[in-house]
Amino acid sequence: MGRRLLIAVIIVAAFILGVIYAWRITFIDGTELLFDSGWWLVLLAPLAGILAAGLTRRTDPVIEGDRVLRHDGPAMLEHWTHGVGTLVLLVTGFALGAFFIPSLLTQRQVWAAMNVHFVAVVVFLFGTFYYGANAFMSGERFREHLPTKNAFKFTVQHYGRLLGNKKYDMPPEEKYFESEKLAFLLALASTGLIIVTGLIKVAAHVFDVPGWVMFVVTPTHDVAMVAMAVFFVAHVLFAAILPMGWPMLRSMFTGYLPLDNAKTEHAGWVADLEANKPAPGDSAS
Amino acid sequence: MGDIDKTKGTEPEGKVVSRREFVTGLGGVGLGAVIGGLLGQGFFTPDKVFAIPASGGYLLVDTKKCAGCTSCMMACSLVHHGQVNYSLSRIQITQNSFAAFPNDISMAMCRQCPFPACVEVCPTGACHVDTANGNVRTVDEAKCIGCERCVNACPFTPSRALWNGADKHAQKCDLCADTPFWNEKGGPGGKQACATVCAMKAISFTKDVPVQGADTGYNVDLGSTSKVWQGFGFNVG
Amino acid sequence: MALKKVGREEALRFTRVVESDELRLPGSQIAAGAGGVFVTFGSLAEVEAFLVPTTPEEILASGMQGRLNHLDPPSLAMWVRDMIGDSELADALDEVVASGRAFGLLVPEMKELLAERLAQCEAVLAEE
Amino acid sequence: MANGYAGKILKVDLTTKTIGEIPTSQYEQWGGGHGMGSAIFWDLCEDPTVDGTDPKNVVTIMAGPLSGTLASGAAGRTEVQGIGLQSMPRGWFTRSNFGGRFSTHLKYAGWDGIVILGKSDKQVWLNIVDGKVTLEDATSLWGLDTHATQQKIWASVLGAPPAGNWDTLGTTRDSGRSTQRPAVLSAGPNAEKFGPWASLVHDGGNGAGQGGFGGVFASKNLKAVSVLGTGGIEVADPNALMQARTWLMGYAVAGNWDNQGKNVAGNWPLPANPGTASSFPKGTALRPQGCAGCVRMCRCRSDKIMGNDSMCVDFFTTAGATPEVNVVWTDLMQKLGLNAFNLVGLFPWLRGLVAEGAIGKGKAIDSSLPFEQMTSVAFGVDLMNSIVNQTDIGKDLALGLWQCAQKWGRLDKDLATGMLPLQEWGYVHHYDGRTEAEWGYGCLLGDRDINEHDFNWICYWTPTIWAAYGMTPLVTAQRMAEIMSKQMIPYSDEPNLIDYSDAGIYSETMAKTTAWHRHYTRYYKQALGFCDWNWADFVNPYGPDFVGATSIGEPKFFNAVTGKNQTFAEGMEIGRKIWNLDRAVWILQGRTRDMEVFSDYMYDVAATAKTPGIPYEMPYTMPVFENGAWSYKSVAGRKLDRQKVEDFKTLFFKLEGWDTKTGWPTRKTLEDLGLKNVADKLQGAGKLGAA
Repeated sequence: MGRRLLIAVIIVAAFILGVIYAWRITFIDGTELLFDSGWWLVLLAPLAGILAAGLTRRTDPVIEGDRVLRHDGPAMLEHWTHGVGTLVLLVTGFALGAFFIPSLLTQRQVWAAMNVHFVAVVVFLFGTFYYGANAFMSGERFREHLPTKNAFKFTVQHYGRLLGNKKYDMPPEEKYFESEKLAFLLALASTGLIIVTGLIKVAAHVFDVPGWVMFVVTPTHDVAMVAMAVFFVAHVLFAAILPMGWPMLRSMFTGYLPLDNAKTEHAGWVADLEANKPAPGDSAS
Repeated sequence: MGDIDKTKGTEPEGKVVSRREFVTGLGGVGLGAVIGGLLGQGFFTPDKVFAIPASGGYLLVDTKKCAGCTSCMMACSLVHHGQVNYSLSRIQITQNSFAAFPNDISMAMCRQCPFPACVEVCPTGACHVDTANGNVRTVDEAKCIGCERCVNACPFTPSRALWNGADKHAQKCDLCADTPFWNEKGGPGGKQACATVCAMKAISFTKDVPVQGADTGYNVDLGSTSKVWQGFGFNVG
Repeated sequence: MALKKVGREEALRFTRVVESDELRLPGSQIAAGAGGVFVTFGSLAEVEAFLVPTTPEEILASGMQGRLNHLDPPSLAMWVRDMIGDSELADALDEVVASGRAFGLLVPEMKELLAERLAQCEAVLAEE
Repeated sequence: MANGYAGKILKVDLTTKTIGEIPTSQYEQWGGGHGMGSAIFWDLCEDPTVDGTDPKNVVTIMAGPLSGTLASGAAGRTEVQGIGLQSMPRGWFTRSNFGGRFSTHLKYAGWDGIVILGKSDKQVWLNIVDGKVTLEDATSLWGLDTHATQQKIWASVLGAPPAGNWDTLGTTRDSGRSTQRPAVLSAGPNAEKFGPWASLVHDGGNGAGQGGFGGVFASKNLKAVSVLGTGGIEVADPNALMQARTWLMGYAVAGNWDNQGKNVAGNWPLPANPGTASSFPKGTALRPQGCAGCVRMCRCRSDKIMGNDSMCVDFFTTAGATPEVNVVWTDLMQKLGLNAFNLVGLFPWLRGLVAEGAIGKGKAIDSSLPFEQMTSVAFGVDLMNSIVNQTDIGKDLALGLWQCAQKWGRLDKDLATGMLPLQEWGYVHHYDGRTEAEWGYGCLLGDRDINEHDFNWICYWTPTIWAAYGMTPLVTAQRMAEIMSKQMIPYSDEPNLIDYSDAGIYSETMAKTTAWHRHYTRYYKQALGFCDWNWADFVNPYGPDFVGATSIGEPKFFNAVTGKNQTFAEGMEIGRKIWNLDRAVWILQGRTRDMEVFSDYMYDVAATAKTPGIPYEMPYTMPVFENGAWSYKSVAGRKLDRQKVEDFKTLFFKLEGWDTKTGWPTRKTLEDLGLKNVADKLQGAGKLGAA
């Protein structure tokens, strides 16, 4: 617990310092573009994420008395780095003015936004590749995110009930709602696009990338950003805004979910855990 | 690695490298490679020398002949953007009715500098030397990231590289190499809209590097040798 | 042509400005843009200054700024004789007019005569 | 929509301080400029019978589709309309027009025109930066001259005096930028006090002088209008516009610099060459200066900041006044915002009064101005200041020339002799209706001295100058008549359109010439903004067989910019429509046929000097068709015949489809023009012409 907190503090501090640096450098020396001077960090970040994953030991979900361990430390790390990174990227991205949308920033603020965007890119890439590598190592941690044949039935049932339709009762959802799993595909696709196009955009700072490539890449990056924004908003709405998501939100800090909440929301998952057969995702204890 | 690695169980028999080993290796080696590469480059490769060919042509202006009608600005934006628009013109005429000739007008045309600061500072090569069009210094809009380094770097006032706020990219004089709204061949080998419409012949095109004079223009005389001009009795060369 | 020297009181007479109740010499200043205005003259000096030797090409090339200062040469001679009392100058002017050429072509010679006379008078008046 | 229009017209109500807009498409049928201005005035002025100083007066400041484009001469003009303060016996609905950069910036700011309603309770100036329109406090500007006002406003709009750098207007990277100074139109100091004289001045010397719109502005507590545009105007066919531009340059010095054999000095000159030095002291270093988009550049800027941007009558001159004196007067006149043409008429009047001994210290008209030295700098300066400050005779002059003469009890007398040269409507005699008929008739049947040199340059000025040197123009009178008839659509079948003979000036063909001129200028010049010194281009040394650009050039530009396919004749028809609408406004203001008479001197005194015993005629040589042959002939010294002028009016009214008894348009005429609503309104006022 203490160790986890320490890591968290270090990462948060590093991120904040990075942002402050990015901002200050813009106003002290207007010619400093981190995408120029620090492009190599964009290469290091994903590799660091991969390496970190390789050195990480995971703890699998388990019922501990009246609570369920849902997220181990690494899960929180990958979630928050990816999530906060995405948030900052979206904000700075839109601020820079996508498509025909004019930028609402002054010239100097545009510089700052670019530099902050850079810092977020590093964090985002680390977190995303850290998750990616983890998923790669344990197929189950990836698979548990993918929709099953129940996807449609469960989703209708789940939200039918939420909307107060008595003829439905709560489906036995797994660790992740079938609806979340559907959204996951969208997130996966947009993240992939953003990373590929984003890396090309960074590469343009280093190599002479042909104009026609950028002509395709930039709008694609923007489209993916919009898709990502949609997913992001939905995710925040269900996980943080609506009260039903609050226990889950809390668990993203504590790691634990009240057992009864898990029972109602994730009957299928709890059943698996209780059945005590190798729990899903039990690939690295 | 104190605990038991269960992943082996999920690996096909006989596999020598586990996924974990692969991932760890990839991360470690990659990291090492990049850092090594960077250090290597930093230590062993000399700084890139900035050397570019001279432009195949130049706009020559004679500020004393300019009548301030701004037709050149209108023509510039017209042939490049299909609209008359001072703010999109790559040549800028500024004038003050209450100032004394010849300081009442200044003509701000791009000089296609031999050592173009705008090209030098561009982080993405968007502002570049267009070898396909007589080495004219111009901006590849698709590559522009909107940092405006070129705009700030131009040594002249007003900056000859300008920001297109509508389409959000920098742009500058390309000697009409790329004029989608004009059926004339432009560029160093062709016609320039501003010179074409100038009624006073205050703008002309030359292939030889002109002597870079004051910010207000070159020290040239494009008209006063003409009998017509002399007929008007302006008392200026 | 050469005009005879003038004496002091002649010089005074030739350089005078006619009184407001006396006849003034009419003329007009016509301009391409602004139209024409009538003008009148009360002295040889005014007339001399008004006469501007130029060419139609010059005037027309001046576009809207083009101007022509015009008066009637026979009337000028008449006015010089009757109002200024310089019959010698009047005769000389009549001679110029007699050539029958158009106004514009007479201007240089008329101006020259007036200038010559005015110079003489100035010289005489400057002596004392 | 790429059609040359900005798409909206700015509507400012000074009374309620509300900023609104009118979609341009609502008035597009009128072309732009004067056409739209008249139509808007018709729609928005509740009561055209009020005086120009009444808050109900509606002022329009209009651009057109060609404003700010490469349509030479048309790009730079701005048309001002409203009820004026200058004309007598009443202030007619009138117009004035100025050049420079104003309409260009107005278009680039996204506006095709400005409509000003009501009256502000505080002294204000109107600040337009693109779509952002605000009314600013003008109390500190009110007493300033037009030049100081503009410079103050420049600094206020840009936040600092212009430095020639890129100014970001707005706060963000992508908000508009410009290197340009705002285009400001300003009235003079306390212009409400000399309204009939007060002009509107833009930059150094672009002035809307006639009509007294400076006084109208001041009466609304409006000091100035400033506009800065960072946007653009999309053109329907950019390539065609570039071609039209280079084509037109071929008709000007601009396209013939190297054509020494045909340069202006050696041949038939153009109405406007690059501004010339002739109005400046010898040895002054100058540059030619032009309005936005011009090919002619008829003004100058000097190394001594003298006479900058002024031209033509701005250098109002009086016999004996040297250029050294004139330029000083010119700049003061521009700063004070005085109407140059009133001064042109004032000088000969004062000279006459002096000669009569009627004015001076202790005289009937008591004045301490230095009349003994009327050609000195001091006299002009004192005179102008007296008008602006209402001191000495200035306090009477400030009322207007006509009104002043009335007060001095000299009106009838001096109009009878022509000593006070007010040809019609209290406007100063410009070109002589007794000799150059189309000019006089145009003024008489309209609202002001037309100041349209279309025929004047070619038919009067050029032949007259050659004649003064005993030569004839390179184009014979017959050839001139041929060329012009061809261009004067729809009257091309009429060969004698420019017959200025004693019979010709009262003929039906002269009625057609006059009508053509009214219609042409209403549309092409005042609605589309084609400049008086570029157009009409009838005879041109660079044209094929001396044929000028007119009738081909105008639609060429209009269609390239708007993407329409309008013929020259269609444009002339719109001109007729505008002319009829203006006529309707004057009729509502009280116009009747019997009011339309020249001042007495036009009928009773020949265009000769008023020195008894010394015959003198101002030179006036024009084309005439007499005894079956064309020639250039001196028509100087002609008087008009009252009855023949009346008969001419009858011919003209018939031709226009107006009631010959009243001069009021008939319902049929108006409805054929699509002006049913106008016919109805006239009928309501009991002023519809009888069929």
